[in-house]
Amino acid sequence: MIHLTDQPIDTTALIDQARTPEAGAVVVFLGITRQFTSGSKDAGEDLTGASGGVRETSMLQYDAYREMAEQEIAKLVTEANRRWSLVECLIVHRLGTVPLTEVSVAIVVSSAHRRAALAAGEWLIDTLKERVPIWKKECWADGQTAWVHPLPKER
Amino acid sequence: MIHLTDQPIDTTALIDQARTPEAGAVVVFLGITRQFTSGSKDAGEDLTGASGGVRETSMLQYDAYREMAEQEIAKLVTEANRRWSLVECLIVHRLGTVPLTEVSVAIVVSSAHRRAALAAGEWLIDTLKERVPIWKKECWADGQTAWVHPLPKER
Amino acid sequence: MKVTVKLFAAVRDIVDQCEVMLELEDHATLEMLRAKMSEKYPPLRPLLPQTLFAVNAQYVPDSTPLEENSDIAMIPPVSGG
Amino acid sequence: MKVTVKLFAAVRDIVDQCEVMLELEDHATLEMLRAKMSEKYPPLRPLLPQTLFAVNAQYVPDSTPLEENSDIAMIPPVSGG
Repeated sequence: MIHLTDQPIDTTALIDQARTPEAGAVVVFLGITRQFTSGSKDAGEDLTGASGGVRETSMLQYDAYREMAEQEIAKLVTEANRRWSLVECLIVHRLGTVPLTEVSVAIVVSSAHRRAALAAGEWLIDTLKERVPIWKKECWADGQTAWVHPLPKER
Repeated sequence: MIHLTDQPIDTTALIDQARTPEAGAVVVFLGITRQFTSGSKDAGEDLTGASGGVRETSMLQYDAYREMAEQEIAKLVTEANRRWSLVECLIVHRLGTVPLTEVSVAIVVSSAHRRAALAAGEWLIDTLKERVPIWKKECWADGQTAWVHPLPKER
Repeated sequence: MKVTVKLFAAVRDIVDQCEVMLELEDHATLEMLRAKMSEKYPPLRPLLPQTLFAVNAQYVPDSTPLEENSDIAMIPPVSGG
Repeated sequence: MKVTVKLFAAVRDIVDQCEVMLELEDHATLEMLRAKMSEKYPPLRPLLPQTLFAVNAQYVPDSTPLEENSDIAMIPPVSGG
């Protein structure tokens, strides 16, 4: 499976692929481009300035060390399949510009019983955010841009 | 919102509704009709007979105390919105016949930050399975049928 | 007094009716209704200990006193999802 | 020996190149490469303590000895998802 794409992610196709006769539960995690970042709750003290107010995003741009990111995502899938009894485990991350409300990452996991898919889904997004060499650039509505390099606790 | 339907659930429409500019994460849980039930892992000692082998399902049928089920699901949504900071919280349960691989329940939750949607999604499916007066009838491939009345630990 | 009891799932199949009308003494509780159902429909007995009751579409404890025309439902263990 | 270092995100913007070629002593480690980058590009210093290295597209510890033509990448804190 190819895990990186420059095109919009077809979430419906991924879900359909995960709905096999062996599965009783499908869990989906989607990361989407959010319009507003508030200083208090969001990562990075330098994102919103000293005011701690709300900042508006116009879009996100994602870049990756593609060859390594593909491998690291494939490792996540292998590890999740080893830790949980899964039927399908599908991960796609979009690169380039991701407009507001569009999907940057889709994780779709199915299993016979729900507990496995729920646990794997959460572990996959947490671990993807720790390990996979993909970076997000905030493109603020005021025209400024900033790469996001979060501290571990901010992920 | 109407939470019960006799028609196939349009999961894509629910996800699109949850992808608002305030949301950074969308979590989806789908219950789907699974073809095979194994005696060891699945609920109900009487489902698979003394052999403990694998039994084949041809379809599921769901019935509900509709008026109360609508109210109980609405209460779950209210309680989830009180416990977590959610942007959208959508629940639809299908009644009547649900063929193999089709969706019996869809829970779609979005939030600014992923932790809220992940926690709410898991809590909602767990609590729906405990509280909402909906019942599943197994229609086995051999023609037998059986209402499923699980013990609490089997849910 | 007369009460109506809605039935669902295996309880409905066993009694073979969607609802039953029962004659109970005035101010009877759900506990007494449960005993009446057990007496009248012995095949329900294995399910009854795990069956909850709703009055006016709300879960209520067994100690709840009933009124004439209470809208009662028997809720055997649920299995939605 | 010569090594090539791929750069990404803020590191790339600061250095203003997608990759750099560096001359290091033979059997130099990533620790020494990190020091060299710090010396040559002072604006990188705030990011360097949190930046990991990959060799041949695999994360490796700073003590890893490098070889001529090692395919090295600097991985500042990631933010996918």
